[in-house]
Amino acid sequence: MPKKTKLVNSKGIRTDGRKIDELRPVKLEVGILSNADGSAYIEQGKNKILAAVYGPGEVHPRHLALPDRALLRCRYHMAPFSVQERKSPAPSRREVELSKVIREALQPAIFLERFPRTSIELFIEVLQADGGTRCAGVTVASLALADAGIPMRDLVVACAAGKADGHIVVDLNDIEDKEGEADVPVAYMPNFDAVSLLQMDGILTIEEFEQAISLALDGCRKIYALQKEALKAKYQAIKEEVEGAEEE
Amino acid sequence: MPKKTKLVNSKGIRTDGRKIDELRPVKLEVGILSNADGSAYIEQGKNKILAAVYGPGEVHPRHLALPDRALLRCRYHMAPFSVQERKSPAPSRREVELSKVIREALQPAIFLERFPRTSIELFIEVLQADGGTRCAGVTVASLALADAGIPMRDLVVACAAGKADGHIVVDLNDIEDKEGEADVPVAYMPNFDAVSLLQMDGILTIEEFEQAISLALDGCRKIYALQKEALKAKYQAIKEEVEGAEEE
Amino acid sequence: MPKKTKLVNSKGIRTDGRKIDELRPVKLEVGILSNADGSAYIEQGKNKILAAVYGPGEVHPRHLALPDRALLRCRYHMAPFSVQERKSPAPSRREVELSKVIREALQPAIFLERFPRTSIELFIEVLQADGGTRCAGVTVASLALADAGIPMRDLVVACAAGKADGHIVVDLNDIEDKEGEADVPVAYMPNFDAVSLLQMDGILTIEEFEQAISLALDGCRKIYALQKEALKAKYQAIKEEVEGAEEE
Amino acid sequence: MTSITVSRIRQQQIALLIADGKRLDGRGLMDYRPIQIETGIIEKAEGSARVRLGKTEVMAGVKIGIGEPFSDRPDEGVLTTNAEFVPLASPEFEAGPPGEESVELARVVDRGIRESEAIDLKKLCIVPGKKVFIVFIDIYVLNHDGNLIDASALAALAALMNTKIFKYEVKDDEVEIKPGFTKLPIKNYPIAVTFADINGKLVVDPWLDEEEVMDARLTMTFDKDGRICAIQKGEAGTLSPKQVIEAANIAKEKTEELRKLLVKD
Amino acid sequence: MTSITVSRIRQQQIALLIADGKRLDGRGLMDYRPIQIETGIIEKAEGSARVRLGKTEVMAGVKIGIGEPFSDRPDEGVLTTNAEFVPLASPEFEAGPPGEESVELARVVDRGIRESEAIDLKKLCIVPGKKVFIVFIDIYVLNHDGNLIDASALAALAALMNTKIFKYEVKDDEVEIKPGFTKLPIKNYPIAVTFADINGKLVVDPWLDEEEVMDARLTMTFDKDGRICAIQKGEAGTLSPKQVIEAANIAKEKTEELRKLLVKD
Amino acid sequence: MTSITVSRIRQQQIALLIADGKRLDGRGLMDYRPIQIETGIIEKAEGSARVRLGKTEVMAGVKIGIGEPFSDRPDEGVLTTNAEFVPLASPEFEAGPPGEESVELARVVDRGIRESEAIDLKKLCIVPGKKVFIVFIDIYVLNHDGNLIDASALAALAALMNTKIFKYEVKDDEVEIKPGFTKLPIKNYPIAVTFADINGKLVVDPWLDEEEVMDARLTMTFDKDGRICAIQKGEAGTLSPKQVIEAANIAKEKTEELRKLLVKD
Repeated sequence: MPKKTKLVNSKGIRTDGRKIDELRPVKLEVGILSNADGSAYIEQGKNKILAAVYGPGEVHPRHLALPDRALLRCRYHMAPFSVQERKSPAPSRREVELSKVIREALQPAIFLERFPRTSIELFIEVLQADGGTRCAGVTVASLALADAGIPMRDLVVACAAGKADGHIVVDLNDIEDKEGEADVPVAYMPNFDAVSLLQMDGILTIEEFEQAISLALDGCRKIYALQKEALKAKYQAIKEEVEGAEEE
Repeated sequence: MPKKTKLVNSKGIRTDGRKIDELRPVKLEVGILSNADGSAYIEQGKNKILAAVYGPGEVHPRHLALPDRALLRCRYHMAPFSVQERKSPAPSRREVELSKVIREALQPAIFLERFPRTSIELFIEVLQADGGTRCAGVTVASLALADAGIPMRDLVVACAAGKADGHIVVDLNDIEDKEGEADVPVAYMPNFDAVSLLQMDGILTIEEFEQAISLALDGCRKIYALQKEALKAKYQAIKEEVEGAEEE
Repeated sequence: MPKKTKLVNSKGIRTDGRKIDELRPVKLEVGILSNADGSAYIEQGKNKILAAVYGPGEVHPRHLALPDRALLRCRYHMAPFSVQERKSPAPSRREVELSKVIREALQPAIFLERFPRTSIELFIEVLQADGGTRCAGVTVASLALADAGIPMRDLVVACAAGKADGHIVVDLNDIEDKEGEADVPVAYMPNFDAVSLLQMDGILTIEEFEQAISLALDGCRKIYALQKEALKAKYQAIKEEVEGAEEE
Repeated sequence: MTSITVSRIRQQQIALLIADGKRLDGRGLMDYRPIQIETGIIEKAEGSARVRLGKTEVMAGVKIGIGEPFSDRPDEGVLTTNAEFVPLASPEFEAGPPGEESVELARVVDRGIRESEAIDLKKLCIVPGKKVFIVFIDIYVLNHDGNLIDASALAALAALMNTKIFKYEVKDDEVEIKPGFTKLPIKNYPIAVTFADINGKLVVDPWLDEEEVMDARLTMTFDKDGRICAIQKGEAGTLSPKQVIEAANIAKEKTEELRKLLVKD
Repeated sequence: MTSITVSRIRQQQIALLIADGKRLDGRGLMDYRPIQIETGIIEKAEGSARVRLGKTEVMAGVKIGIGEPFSDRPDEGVLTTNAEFVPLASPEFEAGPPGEESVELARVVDRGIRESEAIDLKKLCIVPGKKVFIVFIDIYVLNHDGNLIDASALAALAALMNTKIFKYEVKDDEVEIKPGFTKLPIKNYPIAVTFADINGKLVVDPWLDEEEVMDARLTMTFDKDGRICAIQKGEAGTLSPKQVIEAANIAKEKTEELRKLLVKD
Repeated sequence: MTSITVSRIRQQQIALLIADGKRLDGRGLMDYRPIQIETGIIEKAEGSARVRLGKTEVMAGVKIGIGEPFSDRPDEGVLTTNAEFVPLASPEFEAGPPGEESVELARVVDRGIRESEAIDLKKLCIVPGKKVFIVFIDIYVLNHDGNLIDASALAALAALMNTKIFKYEVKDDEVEIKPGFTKLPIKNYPIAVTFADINGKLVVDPWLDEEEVMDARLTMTFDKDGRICAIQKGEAGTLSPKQVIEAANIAKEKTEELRKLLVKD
């Protein structure tokens, strides 16, 4: 594909006006769907992603139940209208792979062993995709799990870094993802300095890769702060509601 | 689509020679398949439809069994050769919808609560389609249920009315269905004055709709008489067979 | 299709240099996959086929278990790269049929009644196809069953005969299969003079058919000798290994 | 954990109240829950809308593609409507191919749009017999608290009204995309009203608990001129012919009310 | 409720009688059940037939479409045969994609038609390499009382013989349909005869109870010139080579007998 | 019968030994099992290879077809990679559509080839925007004893290097096949190295028993110039950032070692 776009200009500014180490605006909301046991919503750039959690609950079919812990299931799915050309609602191979790596990214944070013979179902729906949906998906799913009251060792947060026009940049947007030289999505548990998702495509030297990891982890830490704020805001809201009710 | 056909001529006569309130010829036969627990066959115009019932019997898979009544399952299906262009045997979305509304049309007539934890399987096969297959399907399925000895509150009978060339007409044929202005299929239990299936597509004013309902119910009552005759004929035949056997 | 190739020349020699009653070179190996309970490999002409057996073992799903014998399941499958134009890995109708006739060809040789409520799973993978894969598949599957220690009344062996350019020939290769006049695959248990697979397509008189059967059975007997050699070689190898170990 | 199974006691309560002309959530029998409609929420879709009907939440996205016309309608664009019961919307929804309920939902919404000729499909022909625009409506149920049909029909219509098509030129039967957009040509505004029959009484806009106890469901879709363009009865109960006519008259009124949310005079 | 499982006692009875040269339903070992063939019963299909073989009932419908030829046979029409075990035919049939038995049935019937060149596929070429007629044979099993293969092969052939193709003209590689019909060009008349081996004895046309006790099944299809054009052995039992040749000679005779039901001299 | 479930005692043994810098099969932590590569074993495929990595056995076949390019890359051939967990390879593999593990395997192998631009796809364009070569890589797992990714990546690359394309001419946008073959244009040689993290220690090339006890899996693919072209972390465990960088440095070395098996200086 002919590279049509200048991704980073001579002043180090990216197509959307960001600096190379600058995240896109992130908006997080917790507890927005009434049926789910837990839910959350993220906007990161133009990404718009919902996550919902059901469980712990009965496992169907039963023979999949695990004797010593909960079964974690995860579906990452894109709405047909979330991308440029309409996507068939049937799961693509890409969605199958991402469902797997996202599940594996979240699993180490959850105390699954406290709920043997149950299942925890996690659904991530990408309503609009703008590059970095798997990372935003991990970030928002983590909040949905917390909102469902699932006990966790730490929140999992994710952010990508990559290479665009020779620069190592953080949190790639759609065009950087498609036309850039490399993309390194990372999921991270800050309290444990533990990487739970790591992928890469593109071309990087080891040195560039080190830089990318470092930038991605910086991004993770910033978003982690936002995650905690969002949870706090939710509990604040509940608290006020309860207290409001008491005062009445 | 350019409307090529004059559906009702100046004398109020339709393409197949019928008056606007005249049904197509209906032929009904009961108990024609030897394996099924009950079966029936209908010809209505060029519609040729078979229905068969198996049950009440074991439910597969078992977890679908209902503790307080029988599970009624219904498959409406068209033979690949039943329509102008060969139809794939895989169920279309239309067939999925019709299977649902036909099941819901018949269910209120059946004493399902007498057969808890069993299933009643109903299969409707359209061998040739000529407009109004869902109505003819309900009519014939009702007979197959009766033939299977399934206890029923009433026979369910169905007939459509609609609008063609500005006239409200009964029992639309294929071309009226496709080129007419509206189609209103109705299923009915005459003894209870109860409508159990009602759909419409096309455009009608409320007044036209009232007229259509009224014509459709007239049609239902006429076919109901034929249904009862067909059942009587079947039992007469059995009776004669039995008595013949006794005389020998 | 225009018949482009002369299949048998004036000296009675076929496209690959064989006489009309001559088999292609057959190479057999037993016990070549470490995970399977039994396995074998065949090369017959350019056919390259693997067979593996798992079992007797638990039946999944359980309700398929048979109270009085083992359930034999068989999958004949072609690798996408085994034929001229890439084949989709999803099973074709041809593969469904061949899985059935191969299973039925092997079943009479196996003492299934000794393993009630278990299943024996047989997998045949055609890595390269060169005409006669179902026969070579039966031959190699039989060895895989023996290698798995499944008790058998006799080895089943298979060979085709057919008609090419007016001659009745044995063991058709790819081009004879496609451009010849008829193909008669036969599976056989020599010790019982019992035919367990028989199919034909093409056109033969009864006399030609008799000849073809006779040639095919000759072919079977020759390959049967090779089967027994291959098994002996395997056991010899095991014996030497064991004795070598004892001497150390 | 949320349970959506309504207890027997609650069921009796609902039915008793309705017999009395009241509803458990305080609404009158013919009142809708609060309705919120937002449009243009998915910038990448040619059209989009989200409808909140009480706690029921449905999105509709419209994508425009280019494809072949149906052979019997060579000069018309193609409309295709799909509905997903996204599993995050309800513990009873499962991932996988659409079940009979989502097929029915999509077909009922489609019928209203198609029969009322809401979209001027003739204007979506690019090269007759060869290339036409395909309008994909995808209905996405995000939270299921009853009456998905009305919410979906509203969301679909709102998304269509919000849809823009890129400008283009045809050269040698090939489509060249040009800068700028035009509006999707909309000719009619079908609105669906759904009734639940509970013990012989009709209510509109049933919420989930009411759906669990309803005997029959009846949806009537009216076009902008007050004509019926689609009907669908659902569930295993029955209705009297009289009830049906009564419902039609109420639905006509109700659709006019609801249409004002989308179409300003 | 009907049960199609044959009790052990009945099984022994069937086998013992056959050892004695008799059958439970009174037929001789080499007798067919009564056969009824009706054609042209589905007016909308280009060809159709119903065959009743005792209580077994099978329909075949033929539809003609237009499509692309196979790349290795650019000047021939395409034949495709499908069989549905319609669930109303037997408590053991299930709705869903074809299982191995219906795939086998379709392929055995197809083989007889294809190998005997029953249809003159060369005459079904419209534009070489681009457009040919596609002949869809759909076999529809309506009541299963044994020997579906012979009934289906008869129904398929009868339907083909009954098939009419619309007249057409080709203009600029496009097909224009003209008024009137021609007959599908039929060159051969393959007939299938199926044997059951029960305890080493062969019988023709097994009914369902016999199929449940048979050790092996053998179908031989003969063309109009008395040549074999398809064979299929089924089930897990075996046959001796001698039995196979014996069967071939009987089948030749039987197919001539059956062919007279369709082809008048 | 083979059991692939590793007993608890064996699991502890494996982990304890590794903590000690040793492995149950005697290898060093950073040693591969013996590797055998054969190419050209499937004459009918345009390219083929079999890799044995200890007892793990994987084949790759390459078929070349002709099809349409992607609309956003009109002048490039198309690469498509598929992996089958053939059920004869393991008691845990099942026949049927690919599960998430075989999808992941295929996508990781594909990513290495695609991102390193191993195949010169520009040279596979026949008629821009209309006809290009499609390269089908089919990975076929024949015996699963651990580390399928590295074995598959090796097999795929070996098969590609072994691939020949028929010569052709283009006349009026139609492809005419000519006698003779040319080599598939290969520009790069991506090699995958997979680590298992077992109780915090990394080992390369885990065998099946080690995979059963590993906490995390990490695959790094390097191109011929020592640059990373694909990474995939797997399993539910975690890695420290330090471990990741450590792994990258080891993998770079290891890939150079492995590449020599295929590419001679």
